[in-house]
Amino acid sequence: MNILYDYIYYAGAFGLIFIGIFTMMVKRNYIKVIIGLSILETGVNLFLISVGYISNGTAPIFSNPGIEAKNMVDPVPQALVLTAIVIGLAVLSLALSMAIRLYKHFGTLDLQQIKEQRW
Amino acid sequence: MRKCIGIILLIIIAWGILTSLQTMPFGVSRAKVANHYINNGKDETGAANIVTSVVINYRAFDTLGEVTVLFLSAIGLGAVLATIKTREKRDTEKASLILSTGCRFLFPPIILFGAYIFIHGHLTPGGGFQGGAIIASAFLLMYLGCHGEKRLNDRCSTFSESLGGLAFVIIGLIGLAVGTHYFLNNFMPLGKFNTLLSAGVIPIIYIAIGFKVGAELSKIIDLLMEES
Amino acid sequence: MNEMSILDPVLLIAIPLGLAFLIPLLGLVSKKIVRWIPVVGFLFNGIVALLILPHVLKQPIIVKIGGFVPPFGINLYAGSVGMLLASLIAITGFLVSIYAVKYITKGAEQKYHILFLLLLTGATGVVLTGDIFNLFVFFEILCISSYALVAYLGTRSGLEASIKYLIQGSIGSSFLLIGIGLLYGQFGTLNMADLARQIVDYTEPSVFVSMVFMITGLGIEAAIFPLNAWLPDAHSSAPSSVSAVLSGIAIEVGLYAVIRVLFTIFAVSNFFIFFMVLGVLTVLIGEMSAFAQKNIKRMLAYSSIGQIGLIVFAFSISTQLGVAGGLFQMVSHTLGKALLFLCAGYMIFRTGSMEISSLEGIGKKMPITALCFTIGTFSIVGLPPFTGFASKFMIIRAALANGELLLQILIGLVLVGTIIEGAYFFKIIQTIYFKGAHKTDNREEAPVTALIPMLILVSFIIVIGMFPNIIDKVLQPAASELLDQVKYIGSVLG
Amino acid sequence: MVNKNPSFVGKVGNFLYLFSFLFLLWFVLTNTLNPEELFTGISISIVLSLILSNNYKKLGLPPLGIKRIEYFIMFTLVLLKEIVKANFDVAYRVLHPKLPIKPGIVIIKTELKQDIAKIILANSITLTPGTFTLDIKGNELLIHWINVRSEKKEESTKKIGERFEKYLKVVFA
Repeated sequence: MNILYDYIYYAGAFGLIFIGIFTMMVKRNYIKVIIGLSILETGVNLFLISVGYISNGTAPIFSNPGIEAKNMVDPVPQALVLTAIVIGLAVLSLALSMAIRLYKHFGTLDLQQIKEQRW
Repeated sequence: MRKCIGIILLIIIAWGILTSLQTMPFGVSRAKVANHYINNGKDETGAANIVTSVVINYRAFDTLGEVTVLFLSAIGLGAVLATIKTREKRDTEKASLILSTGCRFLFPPIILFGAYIFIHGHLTPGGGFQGGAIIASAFLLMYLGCHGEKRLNDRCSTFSESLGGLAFVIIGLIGLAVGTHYFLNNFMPLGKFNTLLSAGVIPIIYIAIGFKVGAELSKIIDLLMEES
Repeated sequence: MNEMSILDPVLLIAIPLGLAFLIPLLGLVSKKIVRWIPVVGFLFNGIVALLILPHVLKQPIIVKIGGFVPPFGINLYAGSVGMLLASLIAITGFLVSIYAVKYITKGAEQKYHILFLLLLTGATGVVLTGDIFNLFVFFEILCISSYALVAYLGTRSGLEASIKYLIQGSIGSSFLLIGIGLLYGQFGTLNMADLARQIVDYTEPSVFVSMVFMITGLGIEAAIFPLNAWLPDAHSSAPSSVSAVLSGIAIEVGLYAVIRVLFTIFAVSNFFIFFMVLGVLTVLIGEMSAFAQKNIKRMLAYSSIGQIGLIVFAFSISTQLGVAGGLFQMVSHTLGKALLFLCAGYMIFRTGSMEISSLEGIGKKMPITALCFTIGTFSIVGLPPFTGFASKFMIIRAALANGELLLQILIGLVLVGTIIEGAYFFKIIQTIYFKGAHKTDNREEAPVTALIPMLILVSFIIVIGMFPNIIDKVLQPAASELLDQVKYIGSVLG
Repeated sequence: MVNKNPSFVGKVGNFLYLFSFLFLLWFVLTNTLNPEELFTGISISIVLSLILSNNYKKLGLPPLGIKRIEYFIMFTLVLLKEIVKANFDVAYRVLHPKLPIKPGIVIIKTELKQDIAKIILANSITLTPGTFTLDIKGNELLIHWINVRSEKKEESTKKIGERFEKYLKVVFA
């Protein structure tokens, strides 16, 4: 039970990461690759957040005078995730714009069929 | 074939991560840096929300980069989609009365809520990015509900995104010029803790970010809706 | 100190960022000003960087952003390496942006200039920062602007290349972020110096795993051998001015990040045989693929892979001379490859084709451009009065210095790679000058805005090649800075 | 000024309407009487109302009045009552072993004129379990009903719409 408690969050996060990487490597459809990328980013963000958690922690906000600093979770990963989410969003939107262009140019989203450039 | 390679690769990665995770069990204690932020952040930055003080003060340079990344993505999107000339006419059906009227009714309150979120970034969980996203969602609602009736004002969005970014950089440069001569220094008085006018430059930067993010996300939505 | 407080290295990042935010506003006023904004930005950067450079040779400048003491705030570390690369970036950026004033005529021009400015600002941020997450952020600025710029022309091949680049690059950034997360989880800090102080032994599996993640993530951008599938497509499909900075700056910066992580954070010392072999493999594969190419830009792109392999090899010798040689090779590759891409840009523009065979007779048609191109190839191959010779010679000296047999074999293989390089470059030169002599076209030289940067690059290549001592004064402190981890920690944390 | 521009009063009215709505919302969000917060709220509401009040007029929101507010409160109470009632009804139908449902789509009429009134009616119908507004066409509402008791327009209007409409008619008169 204890092991489960210790690692369940990491397992979830890395599960998402693996699903994302696998999707990106195996799928041929560009949209599916983008979905894989999105899952991968979500997994990484979850991992970062779970790194900073402490048991029975509270949000690091001194909203009432009585709140103590002792139980607060680590604020740094939360700040990092805020940045990482925005960066992920930026990459995602760029990828989607390329999907639009790809479809206009080639009439397909299948990456296997797009062979303009050879080795 | 690719699947096999993928699975083998993933198993290797998983094994590596398992060995690595043993040294960082879940939910134990904070590190030195984080303890410093939590214990001294209140006094050093004047923000009740420690995450905000990390985002806008201790690690403000990251946030400047982050704002730039978002700017970059809006610009890149424009550049990638710029050369499309052919635009087929689509016969879109107008959204039903429920949707269009509801959107119009909700638009001002959503904007107000976004403004509330980014103005109170230093007091409550929230901030410029979240508030900006909410404002962009108001525009998204308008696009979905009243498609074709309302367009984002190009000039207006350009102004708010440029001025938002410039305000951030200029506040940083002012910090370099006055006080202790550090870039992005919190040079303004910290004020009374846990009130609206506290935490020095944090609310100002967050308002700038809120405008910028709202304008940029709306622009991204605008471009994607227009071209798709 | 008074003088230094005005010349804060943070200006190198802040001012271009501010200018980039300003461009859309200026674009409302006048379309013509916008083209000159990157020129102004990089001129400023170049001047500031060159003014700061002498100060940092003895003592690095630690910039505390926001005035917080290093482990708690982000700091910039403006040491010799950082400032050397920052000056290189600023100078190359200045020249290429002059070139781009006339070269970029299609598409969304204003957006091109913003992306170009931000690409190099991201690169400057990467080389100056002393915080590992900040490095990730600037790295993303670099990558995202590259993705957009590769697809800028909107051609089918450019789009495909950009998609490949984006998929691989974003997997790389995710890996980098996982590595950063693992490091933060174990050591609770993101400051490079603080991390370096706490990591006592990188062979411990937990630290090793995070190192592998980070190196893989950064290695994709640096195009080290198994991770470079995106490079030839991306560099050959982008507009030539973009290819020049992608080949000249972006991969170098990726490599710098790899080196910084290896040397400074993990203080690796016995891992280098692996990298040496990787480097040599990269050289051989890059050069052999380049030899088979018929498309000039693809050939130059593959040649960049070969050069990257050479730099990796030089760094993994990990002696003072070797690291200095690697840095020198970076400088000479940046100058040479930027020059080659700039020349190739107008050669392609005039002939309308990227095939090497179509370049016949271009030596008569555009003599100055062809001459610059020739000098560039000579420098890249490593012929005497040019920089390429000096840097390659330094690497060979470093490899032969301790007299190990393995090193001698490997440097032999590297020289084989150089010979292949020479072969295909001479093939091009032969095509340019000696084939198709019957064609008597009138001269169609590139415009002045393109010729000036080319000629300046040529003069750099010749001057540095003739007097390597000029740059040696910077290279030696830079090499010792990379190798001396203790001093790095000491100067940041005090 | 007022005479030259006949719509001026209307404009001010719209402005005040949106302003008071937004400011009330701000007050609910911040939940404090701190002068700084109030001042910020007032200024944001003023700016937003200046920009957006013209569009808001098109929605057809009624002017405020004591009687209207009174009826609106009564409407809310009735809505709550109906929701509770309908919840029990649907729960009964779901739990009953024979599943006594008779799903179907009916059309009801409404006499309300303003768009916003129609929306409120439609949303109230949707909020009550068992009925669901699909669309509005002119003065007819398309409704999915879990247990169609009457297929005639007038009767179903009486059963579904009437209970809300009589209050809304007064509010939006």
